[in-house]
Amino acid sequence: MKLSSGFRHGVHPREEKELTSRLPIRRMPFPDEIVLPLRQHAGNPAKLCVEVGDHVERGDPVGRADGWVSVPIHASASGTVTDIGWWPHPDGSMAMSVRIAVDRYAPQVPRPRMVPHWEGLSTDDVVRAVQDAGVVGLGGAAFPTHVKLAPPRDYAVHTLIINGAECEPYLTSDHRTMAEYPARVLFGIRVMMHAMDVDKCVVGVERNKPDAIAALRQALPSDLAITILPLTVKYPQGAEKMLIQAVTGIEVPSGKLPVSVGVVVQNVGSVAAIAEVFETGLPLIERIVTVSGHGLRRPANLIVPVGTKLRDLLAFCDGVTPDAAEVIVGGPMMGQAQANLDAPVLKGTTGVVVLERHETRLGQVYPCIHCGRCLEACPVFLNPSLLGDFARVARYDDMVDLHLADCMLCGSCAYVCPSNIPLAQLFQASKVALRRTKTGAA
Amino acid sequence: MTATHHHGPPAAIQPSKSTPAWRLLLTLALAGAMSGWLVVTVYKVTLPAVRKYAAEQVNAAVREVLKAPARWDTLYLVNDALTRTAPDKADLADIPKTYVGFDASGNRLGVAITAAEPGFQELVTLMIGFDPKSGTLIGFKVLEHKETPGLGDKIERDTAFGGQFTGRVAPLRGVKGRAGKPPSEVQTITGATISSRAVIRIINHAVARWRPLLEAWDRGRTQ
Amino acid sequence: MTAVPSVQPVQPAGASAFVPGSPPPATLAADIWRGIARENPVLVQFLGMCPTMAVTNTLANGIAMGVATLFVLVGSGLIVSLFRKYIAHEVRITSYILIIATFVTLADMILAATFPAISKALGPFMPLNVANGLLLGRAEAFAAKVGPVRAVADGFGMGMGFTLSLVLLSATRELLGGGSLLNQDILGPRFEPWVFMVMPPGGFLTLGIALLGLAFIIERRRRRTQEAA
Amino acid sequence: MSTPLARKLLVTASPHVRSQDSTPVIMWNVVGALVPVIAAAAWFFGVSALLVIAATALGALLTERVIGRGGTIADGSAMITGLLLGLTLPAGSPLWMAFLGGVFGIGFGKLVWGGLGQNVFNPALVGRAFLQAAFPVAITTWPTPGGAFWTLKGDLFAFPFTRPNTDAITSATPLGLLKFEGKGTELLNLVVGNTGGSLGETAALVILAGGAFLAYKRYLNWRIPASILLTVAVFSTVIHLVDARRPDALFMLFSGGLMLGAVYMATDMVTSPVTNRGRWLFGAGIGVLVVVIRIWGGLPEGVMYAILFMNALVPFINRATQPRVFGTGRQAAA
Amino acid sequence: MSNLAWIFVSTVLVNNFTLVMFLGLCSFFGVTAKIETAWRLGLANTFVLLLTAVGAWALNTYVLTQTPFLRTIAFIVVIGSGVQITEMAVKKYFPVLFRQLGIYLPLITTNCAILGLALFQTSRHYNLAEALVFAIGAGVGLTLALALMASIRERIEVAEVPVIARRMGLVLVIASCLSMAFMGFAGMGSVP
Ligand SMILES: Cc1cc2nc3c(=O)[nH]c(=O)nc-3n(C[C@H](O)[C@H](O)[C@H](O)COP(=O)(O)O)c2cc1C
Ligand SMILES: Cc1cc2nc3c(=O)[nH]c(=O)nc-3n(C[C@H](O)[C@H](O)[C@H](O)COP(=O)(O)O)c2cc1C
Ligand SMILES: Cc1cc2nc3c(=O)[nH]c(=O)nc-3n(C[C@H](O)[C@H](O)[C@H](O)COP(=O)(O)O)c2cc1C
Ligand SMILES: Cc1cc2nc3c(=O)[nH]c(=O)nc-3n(C[C@H](O)[C@H](O)[C@H](O)CO)c2cc1C
Ligand code: SF4
Ligand code: SF4
Ligand code: SF4
Ligand code: SF4
Ligand code: FES
Repeated sequence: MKLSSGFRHGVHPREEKELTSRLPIRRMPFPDEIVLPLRQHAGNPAKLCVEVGDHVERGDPVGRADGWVSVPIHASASGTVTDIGWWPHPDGSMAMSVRIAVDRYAPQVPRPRMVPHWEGLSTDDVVRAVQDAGVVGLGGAAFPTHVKLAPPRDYAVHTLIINGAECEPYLTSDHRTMAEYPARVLFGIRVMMHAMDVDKCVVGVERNKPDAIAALRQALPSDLAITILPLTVKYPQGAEKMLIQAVTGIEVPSGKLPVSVGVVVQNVGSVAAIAEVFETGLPLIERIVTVSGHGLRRPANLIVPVGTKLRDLLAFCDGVTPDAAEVIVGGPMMGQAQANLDAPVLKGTTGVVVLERHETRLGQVYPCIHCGRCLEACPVFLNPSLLGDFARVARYDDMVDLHLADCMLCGSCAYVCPSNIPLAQLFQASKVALRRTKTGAA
Repeated sequence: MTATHHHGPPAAIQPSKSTPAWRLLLTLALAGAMSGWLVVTVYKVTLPAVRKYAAEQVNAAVREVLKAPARWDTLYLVNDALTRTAPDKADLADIPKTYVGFDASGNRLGVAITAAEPGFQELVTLMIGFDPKSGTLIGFKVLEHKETPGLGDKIERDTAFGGQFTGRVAPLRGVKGRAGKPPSEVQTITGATISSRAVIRIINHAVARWRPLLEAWDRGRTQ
Repeated sequence: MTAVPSVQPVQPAGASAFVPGSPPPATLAADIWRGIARENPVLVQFLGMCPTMAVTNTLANGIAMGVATLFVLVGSGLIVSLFRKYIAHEVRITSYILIIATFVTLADMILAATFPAISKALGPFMPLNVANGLLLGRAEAFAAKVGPVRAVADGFGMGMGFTLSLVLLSATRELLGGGSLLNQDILGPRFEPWVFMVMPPGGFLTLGIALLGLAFIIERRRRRTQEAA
Repeated sequence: MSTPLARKLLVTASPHVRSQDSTPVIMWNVVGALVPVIAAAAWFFGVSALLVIAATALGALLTERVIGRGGTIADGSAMITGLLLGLTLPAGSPLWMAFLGGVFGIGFGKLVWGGLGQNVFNPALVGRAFLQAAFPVAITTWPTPGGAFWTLKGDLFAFPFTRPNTDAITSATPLGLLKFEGKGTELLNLVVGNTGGSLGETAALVILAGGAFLAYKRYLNWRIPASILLTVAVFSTVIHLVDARRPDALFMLFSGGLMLGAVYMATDMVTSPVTNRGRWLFGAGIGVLVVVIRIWGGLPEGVMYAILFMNALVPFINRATQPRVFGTGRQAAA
Repeated sequence: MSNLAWIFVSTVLVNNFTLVMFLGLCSFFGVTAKIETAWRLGLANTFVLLLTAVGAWALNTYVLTQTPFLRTIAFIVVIGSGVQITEMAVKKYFPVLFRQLGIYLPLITTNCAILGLALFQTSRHYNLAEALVFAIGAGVGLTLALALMASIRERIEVAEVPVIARRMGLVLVIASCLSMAFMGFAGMGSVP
C-alpha cells in the first residue's frame, strides 16, 4: 500500500459533519411539482422530447442526449408536463426546464424495463447503458460518466480511483452511501473494472469516516484487487489531482487530464448510481442529498427526486432558523449561494447547506497584507496573493503566466485570507474575462 | 558616425544625400579647434587666480600646522626618495610632497605633509605638522572630508579635540573619556568616535611612512 | 534613403521659415516661460537629476550650479543655433557635445577663479554637467531648429527653470538641515538641525516632497475644473 | 406551505466560510503582545518610556487619521507602527522628535505607498531611520536605566524643533561599549535588560515570550525569527572562534535591538517574503548583515539597517522563491 | 582593509554610486520599470564603465599630462565615440549580445555615471588597478541600485498608490528609503 495518503498545503475548515454523519438515509416524499432543467451536466444540454400536456411516467425521458458528451434527463416522478420554459437554475442563471405537476395518486412505479445483465455485455454496451440511464458524476462536476468509462484508445488506464474523500464541510452523502450501501458501491466498482478492463482499484476515504472504511472493508470481495485507503483529513483532499497524488504519488501534469497518467477517478455516488442501473434498470432520477447547516432546523441525509425545489426540500427539514442567511447548493467551500429557492435539486447536487449570518464571509475586506497564508493553502502551489493583485488591476496576461489555468477555484486561499479578499471569485472572473477576450479575438 | 537612427528627425527634412566625409571631418576639426582655442584662452586668463587660491590654501594650512614658520621648502617624493626639484608635470597637486618649515633663525621647526584615509563616510584628507626626529606633533588641519554635519565634522570644528594634539608623540592612541598622562593618549569626540579615530589613524600612518623618508633625506644632506 | 518628395509644403513668403518637426512659433516670453513652468527641467522633465541631487545640500551650491547651467544653456544654444546650417547631420551630436563641453569647461574655470570655495564644494559635479541630458536635449530639440534669438530665450528659460528648482530644493535642505541660508544663521541657535536633509536620502526626499506637492496642486485644480464642468 | 425564508437571501461567491483570523484580529493581538514589552520598558526607564511611546503612537495615529483613507485606524496596524517606533528610541528622546518620527514613518513609510499592505519598507523603521539620520546625537544618547519612576530621563519636553539639553545621566550601550571601548557586558544584565539602550532592547525574555505567543497563534511566522537568531548565532560563533576578541553568540543575541527586530519587526508580513523558503533566506540575510555591520561597520548596531536592506530585497526574494506549480516539475513527468 | 578591497566595498555599499554619490540617476529613475531592463542596463553600464576606466587612465597618463584643463572635453568626446565604436563592434561580432544590450548603449553616453567615473578616478589619482576595481564596484553598485529599484517598482505597480504619488513622487520616496537602508554600511572598513 502506498504510504503517502495526503497532499501538501490545503486547509482545515471546521468539518461540521457531526450534524448529519450519524443520520441514516431517509426518503423524501414526492413534492407537488418537479422542475427538470435540461442542462444538468457538463457538455451539451439534453434535447427536449416532451411537450406541454404530455403525461410522463417516473423514469421516462424528458430530454435526450445531444451528442457524445451529453446524457438524457428522465422524469423523477409521474405527472403532467405543465410548462416548458426558463426557470431559475442553481448556478444563478435561468435554464430551459420542464415543469411536471406530480400526480398525487400515481403509484410512482416506473414502466417495466429490462435489467441489463452486465456480465454478458461488451464494453460498448455497458457504456451505452450507462449513458442511456443519464448517469453523471455525482461528486459535483456532473461530468457524464460514460465518457470516463471509454477513455481514448491511446491511453492505458491502470488504476481506477474511487473518490470517497468528501472533504467539503457539512456534506455526508458519500459517507452515508459507503456506510449503508457498501455492497452497492463495490458492485458498481466491479462493473466499472469489468467495462474498463482495469485490475486495480483504490477507494480513498478520509480518516474521519471510520464506519465507512470498516463497512467497505467488511464487504470487500476476494476476487478483485480493491484497496480501501484512509486519507488525511484536509480540504481539498477530494480534488481529483490531489487525490491522485495522495493515492499514487503521481502529479498530473499541468493542463493534462488524469487519464494521461493512466488514472480514472469516479465519485462513490456515481459508482453506486452505475450499480443501480445494473441492479434495477432505473435511470438516475434521484440522489442522496445532505441537507444541513446551523441555519436549518432538522438536518438530514435524504434520497431526493431530482428536480425537487429547494423550497420544498428545506420545508421538509422543518425550515430554517431566524438567523439563517445564506442557502448554498453544494458545500460551503465551492458551492453556489442561492438567490431563489425555486431552483431545483440537480443530479450533481451533493448537499444543501444553510448558514447563519455570523458564519458567512460578510464583513470588511482589507488590503492584502502579504501574510502568505494563501500560498501555504493553495494545493496547486499558486501565488494567490500576487494573482489577486493582478486581477484587481485587470492584468490577465500576467495571471496566465502565473498559471491561472491551474487554479481549480477550490477557495482554500480565500478561506484562509485574513483580509477577507474574495480571491476565488476574482480568479473565476479573470478566467471568464480571459475566455471572453480569447473568443473575441478569434 | 553613420546616420544614427536614434536621433533622426522626420524623414522630410533629412538631407537627400549624405554629406561627404571630408566635410564631416572638417566640421569636427573646426569645432574642435575653436573649442580648444576658447578653452586655452580662458584657462590662461583664470589660471593666475586659481593658482593664487591654491597657493593660499596651502600657505594657510602649512602656517597653521607648523605654527607660523618664517619660511619653508618644498620637497617632492619621486621614486620613493625626496628631491628638491619638481618633476616635469603640469599638475603638481598629484605629487606627494612635504613642506619643511624653518623659524626666523633657520632652525627646522618640523615638516608638513598631507595624507588621506577613509573616515566615517569618505576619505578624510589632513595636513599634519610634526617633528620627524622625535615624532612629536605640532598640529594638523582637516583639508577635506565628507563626515556627517554635527557629528563627524567636529574633527574640523571642535577646538578642544584639535588643540590636544600639539606636543603629543605619535603613534597616538585614542581613548574615550579623559585622556591619561601618557604623551600618546588623545581623547576622542563623543558621538564621533569613528571620525576621531580616523584622524588618529591617519596621523599615525602618515608619520610612520614619512619619518624614514625624512631621515634618509637628512642623512643624504649631512653626508 | 528614399528621395524627398518633390511636393514641398509651400512656405508663405516673408513668414519665418517654419520647418516641419521644429518647435511651433511662439513669442519670446512663451519660449522663456515654458522652461520655467510647464516644461520645467527638474520638476517636470526629470532631467539633470544627478547635479540636482548632488549639489542642493546648500543654497550657495544650488545657485552656483543653476547659474552655471544657465550660462551653458544660453551659450551652447546660441552657438548651436548660429551654426545649425553648417553642422552636418551625421556629426551633429558629436558637435553639440563638443560645444557643450567647451562651455561647461569655461564655466568650471570661471567659477574656480571667482568662487573657489564653491567650486571646491561642487567638485566633479560641475564638469559632470556635460552629461546633463538637459543640455544635449535642448541643443538637439530646440536650438538646432530655430534662430539664435529664440534659442537664447529658450536656453534662458530652461536655465531659469533649472536654477529656480535648485534654489527651491537647496534652500529647503539648507534651512532644515542647518538652520541657515547662504551660511547665515536663520533659525537661531536653539534650532536642532535635521542632518537628514543634507544627507543623500534627504535629497531624494526633498525632491519627492516637491513633486508630491506639485501633483497635489495639479490634482486639486483638475478636480475643481471637473466639478465646475 | 410557507416560505422557509421570508427575508432576502445573502448571495456571495464561494467559499462561503472563512477562517477565524482577520487582519484586525492579528494586528490587535500583536498590540496586546507588545503591552508586556512596554511594561518592561516602563519598569526600567520609568514614566519617560511611556511618554516617548505615547508620542510616537500619537504621531502615527494622527497621521493615519488625517492623511489616510477613513477608518483605517481600527485595523490596528498604525498602532503597532507607533508602539514599535517608540520602543526603538532612547528613553530621553524629546517628545517632539518622537512625534515627528511617527508622522514620518506612517506618512512616508506607509501612506504614500497606498496604506496598509502596500509598503515595501517597515514603516516603524523608516521613521526610526529618519530620526537617526536627522538627529543622530539625540537618538543615540542612551539614558541609564533605574532610578525613580517619575524622574524624567532627559529633556523630554524640549520645545518643538529646539535642541534638547543633554544633562541626563547616560551610559553607552553594550554594543557601543564593545565597539568603541572594547569592553564586554555581563550576560545576566543583557538577558534581564539592565543595560543602556533603547526602550525595547532591554527586555529580551519578555519579547521572546510575546513572540512565542504570536507564533503559537500563527500571527507571526516563526521561520523568520528562527532564521535570524540561528544565523546570528552561527555566524558570530564562527567569528568568535577565529578571533577570540570578537563577541560570542550569546552576547550577539541578547545585545542591542536584535530580539525586538527579529520577533516584532522582521516578521511584519507586509514587508517580508510570502514564501517559506523566502522567509528563511530573508532571515538569514538579516542575520548576516547584522553581524557584518556590528563587527565591521562604522555603527555599533545594525538591526534596523539590516531589516530595511532586506525589505528592499523582498520583491526579489518573492520572485526567486515562487513555489513550483503543481504538475509542472520533474515529478509531474513521472 | 586593503586599499583595493576598501575601494570596492566603498563604491558598492558605503558610497554607492547611485544612492549615495548621485550618479546615473537619469536611468535610475527612467529605465527601472521592468526588472529585466534594469539588469541589462546595469550590465551594459558595467561594461562601458570598465572601458572608460582604462581609457581615462590612458588619457591621464599619456595624453593629458600637460593639459589637465582639457580633461572634461577629452573624456566626453572619447566616451561618446567609444560608446559608438563599442556599439558597432558589438553589433558586428556579438549580435546576440547586441540584441540584449544594444539599445541601452546610446542611453549610456548621456549617463553621468560614466563621465563621473572618469572624473572621480582622476581627482583621486587612482592607478590602473585601482581604477579597474573602482569601475567594477561602480558597475556592481549601479546594477544593484537599478535592480532593487526595478523590483520594488514592479511591486508597487499593483499597489493602490495615491494619485498624487503615482507619477514620480513615490519613486523618489523609494530612492530615499533605499538610500537610508544603505546608510547602515557607513563607516564600513574604517573600523579596525
Ligand atoms: C476543490 C475540489 C474538491 C473536491 N472534493 C470532492 C470530494 O470531496 N468528493 C468527491 O467525490 N469529489 C470531489 N471533487 C470532484 C473531483 O475532483 C472529481 O471531479 C470527482 O471525484 C470525479 O468523480 P465523478 O465524476 O464521479 O464526480 C472535488 C473537486 C474539487 C475541484
Ligand atoms: C546618521 C549618522 C551619522 C553618523 N556620522 C558619524 C560621523 O560622521 N562620524 C563618526 O565618527 N560617527 C558617526 N556616526 C556614528 C555614531 O554616532 C557612533 O555611535 C559614534 O561614532 C560612537 O561614538 P560614541 O561612542 O562616542 O557615542 C553617525 C551615526 C549616524 C546614525
Ligand atoms: C518558535 C517556534 C519554533 C518552531 N520550530 C519548528 C521547527 O523548527 N520545525 C517544525 O517543523 N516546526 C516548528 N514549529 C511548529 C510550527 O508552528 C508548526 O507546527 C509548523 O509550522 C507546521 O508547518 P506545516 O503546516 O508547513 O507543516 C515551531 C513553532 C514555534 C512557535
Ligand atoms: C507580526 C507583525 C509585526 C509587525 N511589525 C511591524 C513593524 O515592525 N513596524 C511597523 O511599522 N508595523 C508592523 N506591523 C504592522 C503592519 O503590518 C505594518 O504597519 C504594515 O507594514 C503597514 O502596511 C506588524 C504587524 C504584525 C502582524
Ligand atoms: S407501489 Fe411500489 S413504491 Fe408504491 S408503495 Fe407499493 S411497493 Fe412501494
Ligand atoms: S473546479 Fe473545475 S473540476 Fe471542479 S467543478 Fe469547477 S470546473 Fe469542475
Ligand atoms: S482557488 Fe485557486 S489559487 Fe486559490 S487555493 Fe484554490 S487552486 Fe489555489
Ligand atoms: S492570505 Fe490574503 S492577505 Fe494573506 S497574502 Fe494571501 S491574499 Fe494577501
Ligand atoms: S544627470 Fe546623471 S544620469 Fe542624468
